[in-house]
Amino acid sequence: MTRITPKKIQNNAFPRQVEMPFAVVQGQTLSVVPDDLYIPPDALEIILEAFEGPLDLLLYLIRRQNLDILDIDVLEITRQYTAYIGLMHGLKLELASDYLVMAAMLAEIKSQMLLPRVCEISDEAVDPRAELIRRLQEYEVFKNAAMNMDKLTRLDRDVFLARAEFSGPNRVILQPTVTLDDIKKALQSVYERSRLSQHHEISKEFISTRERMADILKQINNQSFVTFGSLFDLSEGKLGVVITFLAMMELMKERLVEIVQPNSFGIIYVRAQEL
Amino acid sequence: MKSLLLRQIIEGALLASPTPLAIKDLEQLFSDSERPHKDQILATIEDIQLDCRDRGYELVAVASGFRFQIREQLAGWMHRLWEEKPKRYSNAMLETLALIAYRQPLTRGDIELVRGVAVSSDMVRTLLEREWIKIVGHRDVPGKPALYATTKQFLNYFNLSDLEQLPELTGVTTIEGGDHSTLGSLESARHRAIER
Amino acid sequence: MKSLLLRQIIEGALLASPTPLAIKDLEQLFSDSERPHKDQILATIEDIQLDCRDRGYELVAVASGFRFQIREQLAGWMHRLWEEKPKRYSNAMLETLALIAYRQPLTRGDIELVRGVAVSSDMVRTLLEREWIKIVGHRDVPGKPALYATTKQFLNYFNLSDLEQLPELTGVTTIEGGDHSTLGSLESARHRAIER
Repeated sequence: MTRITPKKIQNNAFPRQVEMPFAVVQGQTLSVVPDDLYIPPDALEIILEAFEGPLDLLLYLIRRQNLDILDIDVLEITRQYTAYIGLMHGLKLELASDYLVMAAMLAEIKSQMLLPRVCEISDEAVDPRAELIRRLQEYEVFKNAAMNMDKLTRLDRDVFLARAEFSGPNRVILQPTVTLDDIKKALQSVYERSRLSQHHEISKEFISTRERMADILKQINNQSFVTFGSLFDLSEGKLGVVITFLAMMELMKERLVEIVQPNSFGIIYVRAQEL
Repeated sequence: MKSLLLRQIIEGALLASPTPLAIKDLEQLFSDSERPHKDQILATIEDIQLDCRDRGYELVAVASGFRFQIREQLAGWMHRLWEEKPKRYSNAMLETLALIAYRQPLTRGDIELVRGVAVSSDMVRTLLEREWIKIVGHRDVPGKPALYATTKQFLNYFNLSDLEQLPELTGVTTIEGGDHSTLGSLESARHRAIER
Repeated sequence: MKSLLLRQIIEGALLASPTPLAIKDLEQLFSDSERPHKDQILATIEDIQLDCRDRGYELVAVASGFRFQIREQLAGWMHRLWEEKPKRYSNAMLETLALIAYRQPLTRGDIELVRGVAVSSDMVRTLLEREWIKIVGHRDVPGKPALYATTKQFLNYFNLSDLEQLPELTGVTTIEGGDHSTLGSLESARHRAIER
């Protein structure tokens, strides 16, 4: 799963209009920031530091304005949140889908709050914000717990083991036995893993999964069904196939595509998810 | 056995052992004929603790037994023994660890549900390798996800003798000014997660 | 500095350090402004030695400095500490050992880079204590991290006369059918690490 990794500013081309940059942050130009957006002086730095996730960003936005979680103005927060997302997008930070999911959730809450209630049959007037508030509160509890955990007395940081040598006679230390084969196998498993992570590294540098996701969506949006196989370009080699596959998994996870196989071992089709 | 010798043996063993020793480990040091009573061992430990009052080290109880450790007030000087700075753990790691510690047993999915972001496999693997967490079972749902819990080593590392000693959760305010506490809703969220 | 604090610091350092400490190592524990005179350190060591008269441990001078050790008379009881069945080494430990054997000399950071997870101090300490690895130098980068290599004891244990005799790796396939072997990529990862 990708998270915001500010250091790796992606070079994939989102066609953008060229505008007068107003700031240059780590070599990237920033051009548009909504004037009325509440941006504290250290905001850009904070944006560039990865938040722990969308809930963390939301909490930050709420706390910076001394708002109570219980009383959040969803319209305002949604506006701020999307503005920040836009800003990050402007910096071409690869946004984790988690952030986009949250943006969608906020938009949904916003629309629910804007729409007039058609009927008030249910006596429990459900505040559309309730679930979000619950999650924010729950997250905050554990964010605090994590901070407290960091303050606990810790071995090798706050206290150290006190040991004395024992070298008297009869010192029989039964050590685990190890064979050369154990060592060989251990090394092979490290190599295996390092090979996998190397693929991962290459994927970040050359073909972006996100970019591939967009390509796939473009391809299937024009037609009702596309065969699974036709989405792969074998000339791209193993790496390309892996990226395409990952992109498809990600699209499925985000419910943007649907994959169907009418018969077992039959042809697999991909289509855009019906909304 | 003379109490002085008894004390020396216990002291020696606790300083020689790379891991904390429980009372039953200390009992194992003695042959059947000389083995002191549990209470005698405990009394000896208390004696040693008293004697260390003014020393640079202390004898403490952690989850898996007793160990000698250097007093926390001396940490500043002790750090000069090593070139490497102690590792800082990322917030992501601490949040994950806190969730496992307070909510155990739970799955990776449960953690993601609260944190709102994916939990990386590397992080879980690091925690497993450090032996701070372990797999205690699998939830009976499709995919049979592993259930994680903290270990004794985790408690030892954080100088705790049991989970009760973890700081209380804070930031708990009541919703809708009522009977519906956040803890309650946390609890129900957890049950929903478990039922899934 | 108060003599009680001075004593606690020296006591603490000698108990925390895995290796004996010479007077000059002890001097390094203090900042320039608080550093005691050599004679004061020596006098403190004598004090500590006197205080240990009746303890299960003693403070002795060995070739490379001072260290605490368990009294020899207690050997009969101490050896029972190690009598229980040895545990198996974890995969993490074996991987660390394998990397040191095949890629020596390298730092803890190099190992972490290849394994993708942190290497605990315990793991390194266990291998050092078993005398399978040793520190052969320090890399000339900030922090001066220790470079580890395997020892003669390691070769003896595995009945090897030299490192050339380590089994060749099978199944290390090349990536993308090319010149780019996993070993090559490890090598470059290592060089990246070295350059950093």
